[in-house]
Amino acid sequence: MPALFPESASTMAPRVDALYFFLIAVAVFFSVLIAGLIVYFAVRYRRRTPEGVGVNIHGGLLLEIAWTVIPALIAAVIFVWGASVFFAMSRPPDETLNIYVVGKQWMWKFQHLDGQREINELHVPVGRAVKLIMTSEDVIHDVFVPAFRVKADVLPGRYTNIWFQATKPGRYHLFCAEYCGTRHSGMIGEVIVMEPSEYEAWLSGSRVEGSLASTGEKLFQDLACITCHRADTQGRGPVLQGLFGKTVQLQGGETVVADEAYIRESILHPAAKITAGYQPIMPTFQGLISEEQLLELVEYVKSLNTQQSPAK
Amino acid sequence: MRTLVLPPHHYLNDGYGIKSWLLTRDHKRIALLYLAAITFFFFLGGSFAVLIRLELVTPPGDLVSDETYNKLFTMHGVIMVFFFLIPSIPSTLGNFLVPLMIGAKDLAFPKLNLASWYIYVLGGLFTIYALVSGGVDTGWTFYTPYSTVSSTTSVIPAAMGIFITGFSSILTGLNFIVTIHRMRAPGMTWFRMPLFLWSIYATSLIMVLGTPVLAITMLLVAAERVLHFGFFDPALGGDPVLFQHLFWFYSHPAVYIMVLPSMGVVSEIVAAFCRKQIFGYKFVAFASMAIAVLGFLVWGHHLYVAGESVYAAMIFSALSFMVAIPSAVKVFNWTATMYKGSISWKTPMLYAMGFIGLFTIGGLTGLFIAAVGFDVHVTDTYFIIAHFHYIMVGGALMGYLGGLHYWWPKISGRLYPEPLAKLSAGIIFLGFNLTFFPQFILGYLGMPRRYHAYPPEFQVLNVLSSAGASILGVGYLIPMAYLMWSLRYGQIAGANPWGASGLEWTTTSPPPTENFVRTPIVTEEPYTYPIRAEAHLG
Amino acid sequence: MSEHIVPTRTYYTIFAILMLCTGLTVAIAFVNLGAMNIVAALTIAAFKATIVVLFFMHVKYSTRLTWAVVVGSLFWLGILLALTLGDYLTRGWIT
Amino acid sequence: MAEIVHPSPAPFDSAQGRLAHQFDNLEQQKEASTLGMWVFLTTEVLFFGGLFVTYCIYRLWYPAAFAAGSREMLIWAGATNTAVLITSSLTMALAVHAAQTGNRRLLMSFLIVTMLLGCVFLGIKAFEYHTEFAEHHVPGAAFEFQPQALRQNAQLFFSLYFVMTGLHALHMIIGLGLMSFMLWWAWNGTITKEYYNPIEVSGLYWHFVDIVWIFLFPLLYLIGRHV
Repeated sequence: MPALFPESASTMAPRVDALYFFLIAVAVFFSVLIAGLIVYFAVRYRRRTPEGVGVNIHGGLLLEIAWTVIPALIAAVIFVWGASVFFAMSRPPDETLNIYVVGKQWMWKFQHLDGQREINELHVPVGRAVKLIMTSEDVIHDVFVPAFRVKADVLPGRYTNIWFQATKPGRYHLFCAEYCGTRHSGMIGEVIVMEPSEYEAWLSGSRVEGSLASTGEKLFQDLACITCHRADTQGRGPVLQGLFGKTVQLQGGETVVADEAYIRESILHPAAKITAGYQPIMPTFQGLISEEQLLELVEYVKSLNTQQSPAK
Repeated sequence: MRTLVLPPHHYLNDGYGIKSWLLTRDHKRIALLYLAAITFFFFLGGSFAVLIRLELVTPPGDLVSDETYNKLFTMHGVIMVFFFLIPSIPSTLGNFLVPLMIGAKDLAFPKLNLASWYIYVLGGLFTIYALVSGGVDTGWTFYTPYSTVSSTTSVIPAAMGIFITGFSSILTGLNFIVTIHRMRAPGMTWFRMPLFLWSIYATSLIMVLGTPVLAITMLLVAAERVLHFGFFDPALGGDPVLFQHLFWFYSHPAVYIMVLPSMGVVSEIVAAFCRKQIFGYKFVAFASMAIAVLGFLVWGHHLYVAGESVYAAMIFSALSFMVAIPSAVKVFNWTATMYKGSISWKTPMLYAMGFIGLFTIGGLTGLFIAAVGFDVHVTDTYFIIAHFHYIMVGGALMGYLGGLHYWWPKISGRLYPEPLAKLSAGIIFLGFNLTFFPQFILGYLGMPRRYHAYPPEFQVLNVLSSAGASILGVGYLIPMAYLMWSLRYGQIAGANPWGASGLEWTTTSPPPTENFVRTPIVTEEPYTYPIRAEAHLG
Repeated sequence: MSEHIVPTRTYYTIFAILMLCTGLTVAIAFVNLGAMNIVAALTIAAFKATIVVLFFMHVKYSTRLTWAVVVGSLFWLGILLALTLGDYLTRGWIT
Repeated sequence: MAEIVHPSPAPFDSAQGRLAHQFDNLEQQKEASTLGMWVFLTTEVLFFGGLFVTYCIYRLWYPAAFAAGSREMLIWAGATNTAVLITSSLTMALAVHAAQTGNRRLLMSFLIVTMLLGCVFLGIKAFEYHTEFAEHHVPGAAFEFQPQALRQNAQLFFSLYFVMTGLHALHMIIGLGLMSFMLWWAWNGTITKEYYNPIEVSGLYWHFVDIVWIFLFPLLYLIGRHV
């Protein structure tokens, strides 16, 4: 007997499953009702003489109203239920463990904040909300972990994210769910959920060259970003300390929130959104740095918020 | 029983030879040209499905290479969607029946009608060229940037095939709209029209309003791929999600192009084989129009996880649920029509009952995936595959086969062999459910679609599905064989073998080229039983 | 159907208005109205299109069905625009 | 104002020869072909609609690049072409009028003027394309744009510009083909006071192509002129 039901290993899974059971109940009720009526009528009112005709019934307004309104009400219930589950899926808690994901044909690359890098394997602790910040180097991919009931497309040129909180240690499938070319079905991996202590052990046991932010900082210096983006206000570029999450005033009066996407855009298309009071003099870095390096820079800029004494 | 004979003059013996067919302007002959062409594409697309199911019998990708597998499901999708399902009922039964049902001599633009067939064939040739020149591996959805940047296969010929065949669809829809507006016989008011015409009219609206957006989208894909004009490629500043918006603006309503005509067929069959007025005629008619309009408001439910905004997903979700309502109204009305009918268990009725049951399952699982929070888990899995095959095969194709059997006596003048037809209808029903029901479970388990190899725990359900597919395949070959056989050896049908109402049954079988000896005059509602012969002779 | 023959004087009047509007739209483009520039340009274009449809294309004198076709095509264009923009304008509302 | 045409009692009506077999009378035929053209124009609205949506999204995303791209357009060429097309719409409307009143010489003259104006439009358009080619404004490897920072997104503007105006020009060429047919039919006497519907229907198409340009002109040529 094959499994009829997938493993349930995240806080979201029971919510999706509950909706699933309700939907099955609705579907079974109506399927059985319709199929039952059809079979019953077909037998009960089968044609007995070749000239037989049906009874002349044109319709009934009450019935029409009933089977318009009742399905509409049921649909409304399902909509609200589905929407509330989706809202929960779309809004990560404030405190999350962030992990960066880069998809490329045909592999998954994961970068932990402390600098651990993994390919097609993702280690996460149980009981902690994890947010994946994802982008692609080439075509559209999609991270799908059936046991967690989460899924989101991974797009080139943009960050998307999903979050989950694993509830059960174990190894779970990770599939690419958006068709991405020849070896699409080989673009699979595993999410390994560990007890917190084991996870800590795994973290410290992995070979690390330095945290993501520190790699980003080094890159920041190598690319000479530091010459303009200085910690004091004397630089030719905006100050980055304390920038992340703030609202930036742009030329032309518009504003933008400095999130990951904004930082990414500002590195690749510096002219797209110019901070008020600065000149569009920054060169583009498009084609010069990889998606992974971009993530390191983003993480470095984010880390500038928490450092006590910014820049050396 | 009285021995029946074929009428001396009918459209089939009005001229012989290849030229009398290839240059015909008779809508009935053009319908048969389409019938031949789409049957060819159906079996071509079907053969790819056979290979797909064979590959999936075992978890590793051991029958064909991953490259070949990707081309197989792409060509299966492209051919079945654009060259079989979309033209299926409108171009064959629609072409044949629209003038007959409204009491006209032909469609409004017969030359344009023939031109649509040639355009369809030209589009088909491009597709076949794409196939023999190595195939396409983008999936039938042509998602960018894979289709414009990454794929190295024959994307352009395939996209052009779809672009060209789109014009065939547009011109057919245009022809039907004008015909239904302007060519109705005296007394044939809108509310005296058979429900098949309402659904064909609604379908034509979608063809005319949706297809041009697909056409321009395909052109933009071609421009990006060939000329490197940036529209959707992020490396050129574009947004791949915009492609998905434009693509689904057509391709979601396209699902209703496939299923609405089938709904029309089912209305005709249920009325004829219950010998009864359709319960709530106006509601069924308006439901067709509502589906056509609402169908255009829901395309974003294909993009819940694709990167559209959370709020857009909510709005599209709410709108998607609204389509469920007219669909439910139709199902309930058909069921209610059977109440106190005089129900004959002939093959078309079996298909119609099968349609109602399978469409109900397809529609209800549509509710599942319209709910955003649920869809996140199952989108791009086999749940979706199962759902749309219930609609497109369980719904659209069942309706098509039912309609083909119902009107076969009118088309050919002869009856198909009833026992064999009932047997194959049963085989198709069983095979269909065995093929696609396990896929719902597979989908919830998490098996993604378009996977050439899969983890071993999914094997049992995949084997069941493949077993069902082999039964289904046999089920489709049997009607093909006996319908051909009946062209020569079938019993002569007579004008109205089913004792059905409707103008098409008042003329001879097969009808004369000009359809009616005298222009009919309509004096009563459709589906009036018992048939008052004098009312129909006009 | 009506066989309405529009007097040529009407055509010349419409032509003159269209030409004036073209001049106006070019002139306005050089004046800084901020966000209103695009509004002005599109309003003028929509006005021009409307009078072409009504008079040159005789819709003013046509059947209700023709009106329905014109309005219907604009409505569907509106669906395409509105729901697509509905996505783009609300992106990033939730981070 | 309705003047119903009753064809039946007329002893011999040359227009009756134009009645296709599937229709009962000329009136029905005329209504059918007019409706057919309107429905076809609906598909055209949605066809160009896909482009307008694309334009809309990217203009929202890249306002600066679109304004900069637009300033590179030859505004005099665009404005002249607008005037040319509007004039051709006038002559087309007058051609329909001439057909309605049965003035064959006038009909032919107006058709010829309309076609000439169409050719002028295409000539100016070709000159613009040539200029843009010379200035490396055709998207692709050779594309150049100043300021460099806006290059990529300006390229997107030019991609849209070429596809939108290119498809519009293609429609103009199809329109010219249609007009050649009409001229031929006017010349050989097919078109009469009773049977002028082909002129009317072709006119609808011609005016529609004009309307598309009425929108293309401000959207492509007039952005950011005030800066």
